[in-house]
Amino acid sequence: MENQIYKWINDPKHITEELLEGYVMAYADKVQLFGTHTIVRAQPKPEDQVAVVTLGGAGHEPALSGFVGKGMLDCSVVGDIFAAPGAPRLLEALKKFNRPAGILLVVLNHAGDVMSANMAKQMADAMNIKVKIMLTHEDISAGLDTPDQDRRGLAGCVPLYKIVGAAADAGKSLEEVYEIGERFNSQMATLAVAMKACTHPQSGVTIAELPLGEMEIGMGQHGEGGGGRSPLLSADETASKMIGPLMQKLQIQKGDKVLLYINGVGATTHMEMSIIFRKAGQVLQESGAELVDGKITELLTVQEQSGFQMILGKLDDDHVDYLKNHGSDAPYWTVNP
Amino acid sequence: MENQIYKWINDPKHITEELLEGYVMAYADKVQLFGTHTIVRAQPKPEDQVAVVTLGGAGHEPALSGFVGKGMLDCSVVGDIFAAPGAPRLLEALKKFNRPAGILLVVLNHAGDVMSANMAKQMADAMNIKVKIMLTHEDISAGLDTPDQDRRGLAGCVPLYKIVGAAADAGKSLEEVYEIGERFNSQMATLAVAMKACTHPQSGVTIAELPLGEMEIGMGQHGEGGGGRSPLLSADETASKMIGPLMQKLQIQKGDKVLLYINGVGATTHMEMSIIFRKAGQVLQESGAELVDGKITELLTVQEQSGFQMILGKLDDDHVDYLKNHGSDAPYWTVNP
Amino acid sequence: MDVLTLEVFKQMINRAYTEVQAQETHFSALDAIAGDGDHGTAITEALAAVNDSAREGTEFNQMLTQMAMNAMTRSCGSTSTLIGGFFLGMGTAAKGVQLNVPQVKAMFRAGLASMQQNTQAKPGDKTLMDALVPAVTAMEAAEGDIKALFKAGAEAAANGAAATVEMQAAFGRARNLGERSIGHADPGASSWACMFGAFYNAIN
Amino acid sequence: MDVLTLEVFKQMINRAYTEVQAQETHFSALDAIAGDGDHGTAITEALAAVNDSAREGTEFNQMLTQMAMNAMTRSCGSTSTLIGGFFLGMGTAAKGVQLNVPQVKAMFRAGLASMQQNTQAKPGDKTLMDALVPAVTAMEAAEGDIKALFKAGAEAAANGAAATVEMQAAFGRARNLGERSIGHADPGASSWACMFGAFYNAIN
Ligand SMILES: Nc1ncnc2c1ncn2[C@@H]1O[C@H](COP(=O)(O)OP(=O)(O)O)[C@@H](O)[C@H]1O
Ligand SMILES: Nc1ncnc2c1ncn2[C@@H]1O[C@H](COP(=O)(O)OP(=O)(O)O)[C@@H](O)[C@H]1O
Ligand SMILES: [Mg+2]
Ligand SMILES: [Mg+2]
Ligand SMILES: [Mg+2]
Ligand SMILES: [Mg+2]
Repeated sequence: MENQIYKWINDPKHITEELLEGYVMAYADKVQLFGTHTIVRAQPKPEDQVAVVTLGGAGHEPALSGFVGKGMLDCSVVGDIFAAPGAPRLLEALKKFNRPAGILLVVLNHAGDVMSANMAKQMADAMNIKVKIMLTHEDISAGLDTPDQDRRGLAGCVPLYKIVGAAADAGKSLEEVYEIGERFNSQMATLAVAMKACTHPQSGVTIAELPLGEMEIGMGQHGEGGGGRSPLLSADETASKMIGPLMQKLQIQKGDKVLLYINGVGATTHMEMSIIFRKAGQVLQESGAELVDGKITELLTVQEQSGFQMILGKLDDDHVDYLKNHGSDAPYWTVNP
Repeated sequence: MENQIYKWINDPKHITEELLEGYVMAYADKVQLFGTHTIVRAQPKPEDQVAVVTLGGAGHEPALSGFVGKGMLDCSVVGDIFAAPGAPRLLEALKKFNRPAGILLVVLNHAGDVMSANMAKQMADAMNIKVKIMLTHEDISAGLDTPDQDRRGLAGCVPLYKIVGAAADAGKSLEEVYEIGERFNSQMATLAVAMKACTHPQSGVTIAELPLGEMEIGMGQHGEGGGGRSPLLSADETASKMIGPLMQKLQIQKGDKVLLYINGVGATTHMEMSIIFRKAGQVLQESGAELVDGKITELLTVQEQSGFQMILGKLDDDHVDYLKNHGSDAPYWTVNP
Repeated sequence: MDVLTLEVFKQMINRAYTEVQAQETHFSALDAIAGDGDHGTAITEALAAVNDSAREGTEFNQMLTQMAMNAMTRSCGSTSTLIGGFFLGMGTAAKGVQLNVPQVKAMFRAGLASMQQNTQAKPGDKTLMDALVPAVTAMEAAEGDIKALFKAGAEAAANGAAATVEMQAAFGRARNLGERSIGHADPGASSWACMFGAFYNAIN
Repeated sequence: MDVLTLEVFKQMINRAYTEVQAQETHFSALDAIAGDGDHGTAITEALAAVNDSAREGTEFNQMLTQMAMNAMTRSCGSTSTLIGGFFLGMGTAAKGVQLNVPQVKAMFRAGLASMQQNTQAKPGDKTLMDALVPAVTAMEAAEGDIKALFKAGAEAAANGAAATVEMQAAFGRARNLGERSIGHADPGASSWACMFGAFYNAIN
């Protein structure tokens, strides 16, 4: 490839393997590799509990593998940079976690992930492996009334992992875990914004170039463009423009318990995200909603893109409980029990 | 100012206040504001325990205030962007935490921080407030034999906060906490590298411009240049060039228990940092050292700079215990007890 | 050319791999406009896997199935399942070591049908279906020998891919761009057209 | 001009604030070369605080102490303690509502001495001491009235600041740059020279 890559990598072909090796080396007490591209807990949980598995491309670190650990995911099957793993690799993981309690497979709605998951499930079904797929599709950039299948899954999968992971570790059945998760899944919404494009770490190409001084609300999770471009707005204006539709989508009302996360996708600073959080939080509080869970951090990144995702969730009491009171010990999500 | 600022902020004059407001809103169950610029725990600890206070500029989020919480800091006194708080503000915090058990004031070795701390300590002494200053100075970019006072304090302060915070919360005396902390302080070393400069969020000026395709080992924590420039090296070459001097400085030997953290300073991806960790970890393991604590994350950032800090520490048994077994519940550092 | 032998089919696969690989950068660049910039990498890796499996193939059904599994194992992203499904489907409809004209037509039809189990994308949605569906249709309608059949397929695929420039994406990563997706060819349609072009070039 | 009255001193402070503020961008840009790009902001904010405290001042000692506390409270970074220490020290050596020539000399000497408790930087280290130390020395050595004294101080500070261009930094954030710190003036020396220049401009 012709483009120069300005990143600390070695051979672009081996980025994914090498980053996963470094990751399990750093957090050896919590996670380990199964094969070359699949991350599992260092201490597997009992077979009578539902296993929670996810899949997705690399290049979004700490997502998705950063959330494997006690109280969250059991397994993350990794593809290549921005590319879902093929069905055979996913099938290997489903075989490993095959158990009477069953497997919940959380899939973000992107064509590649969905096609791999469906293909793997067909193969798993033929082998009598009990798998239920949960699809996340909380991006509202395509419009508030767009059908589920046309909305992307963004970083809202991460609090979902926490909720279904806690429920599974608490011994709930596959049907119960699914119900608890779907209830949250249907009550959360995400909107992304970007102001500077990223480069693909293997090809060096710039993905979705954005002119300096412009921003784009509705940006996808691989730099794919989405919503509307506008000149760069202030933090408060941007926050207002994003929290409004999110609240409308979830029909937030006085007294609702809500979760608000600002997920940094790369070069945007915690400083900016905190200022964004402040304004979005103020708008929520003015509406009478009760902010019970907040985060300002990098959960799911898009290389060195400047931007963030705003995740809003309406929480039932058991969601609050699973999020805040159940302990977890994944490398990038630790909660004291 | 003339420079256009490409960041999500509002009035550049109010960045620090606004980001702190957003931060305590997101993590209201853990931290709160004392005045406009000082972060304290939401649940203060008993007065018979040593209080651990730190100070520093903003713009490095999550540091330093992200580490206030149970088992870590009691208080972080914030200045303005990249600028230490003035002595009067620090004095207010020392007055608030005045107690017979005393206060440990952790100061990173930068002229502004040191001068503010010394001036505030003089004032506190005159008021019979018991304060002991601990200075961090683990940057080795000025050379392995450079005297302590000429070496900067980088992100190595963060594991130090965890160790002294755990010791203080465990009821150790000020002298004991100081001794435990100094022992770690003298056994850790950090080296930073950058490949793309950041801009100052208030003035918009680019700090320490770096030509595209070059990198600089020894970069300071505000973008100030430092060591030697070279063409951009691969991940493995860069990791080797950094871990070598760090191991030499600490005279790492077979059987040593070590901590290795890769601290991202802004735009550099977790992906790259994981690849860097892999190589540095391999070199450590080849030397016979035992990697007992690893982290790949953003602890102390430098705006949207591309780069990272490599932190190496040699751990005594009680350091391992305070780091890994004592629980903590700061917004950006949670350990299950 | 009245029959397609296993050996000739292997040469076509090899040619497809070589021609697609030569344009890897181009396909990734197309994907960077509205997608995530990796289609060149993905399709090249997939065809490399298919090509590797060709070496060990001794019979159509077993070889095509092996190609599918290997492509899905080694390549990632949408391409993994799409190309995997294609070869998997072809394998269900081809047996032995040589195929006559109706058998080749049936093989390609089965490949397409298998893919359609994994995606609802139709011509006009700006995906590789805009190259593949017309190609398979043209091959079925073609009169004459094996050469004529692949000539028709290559031409239809090329025209179909060219037509995607004016289309608005309705599937895949480009979908959210809406009208802004107009003006550039779909990467998948382009690479599959390249593949069908290479099939013909190998025997011409 | 044989005495420096409180009113005239306030005008000098005001002038210093105005002239430094006018160059805020310049001082930050200088700091961006080898430091962290904020010196203009810091010194302007410090002098704004000092200038605000001037308004309420009725007597030298109390006013200078108030200026110091206000500057340290409102400004951040090295500048906070350095300028705070300077005014704190001046306050210890000045009383009443007007000062004669020896008293002005003593006031500046005490300001410098107080700062030297907070830093070991010496002339040649490429800090504001390269402007301040020669300025205070020249003021002490000056013969003549108040004007002559400030003229000497302004000139010495300007020369001292200019000389920092050729120096290698030994203190502050620029230290780690080593030889690469050569070639640009130190931001603190430049802003303090500007301040001493303004003191003189205010009475000339
Ligand atoms: N749902 C789908 N149905 C049919 N083709 C699709 C679909 N999604 C993507 N494609 C095709 O795949 C191409 C992109 O492939 P690739 O870049 O390898 O996958 P990914 O989108 O996972 O990065 C698109 O140009 C399109 O032709
Ligand atoms: N230790 C020191 N002693 C004397 N002057 C110093 C010292 N450190 C910094 N300075 C002065 O302060 C100036 C930088 O001020 P400023 O940018 O406001 O502080 P910071 O370095 O905290 O960002 C330097 O140009 C130098 O003149
Ligand atoms: Mg992809
Ligand atoms: Mg500063
Ligand atoms: Mg793609
Ligand atoms: Mg500065």
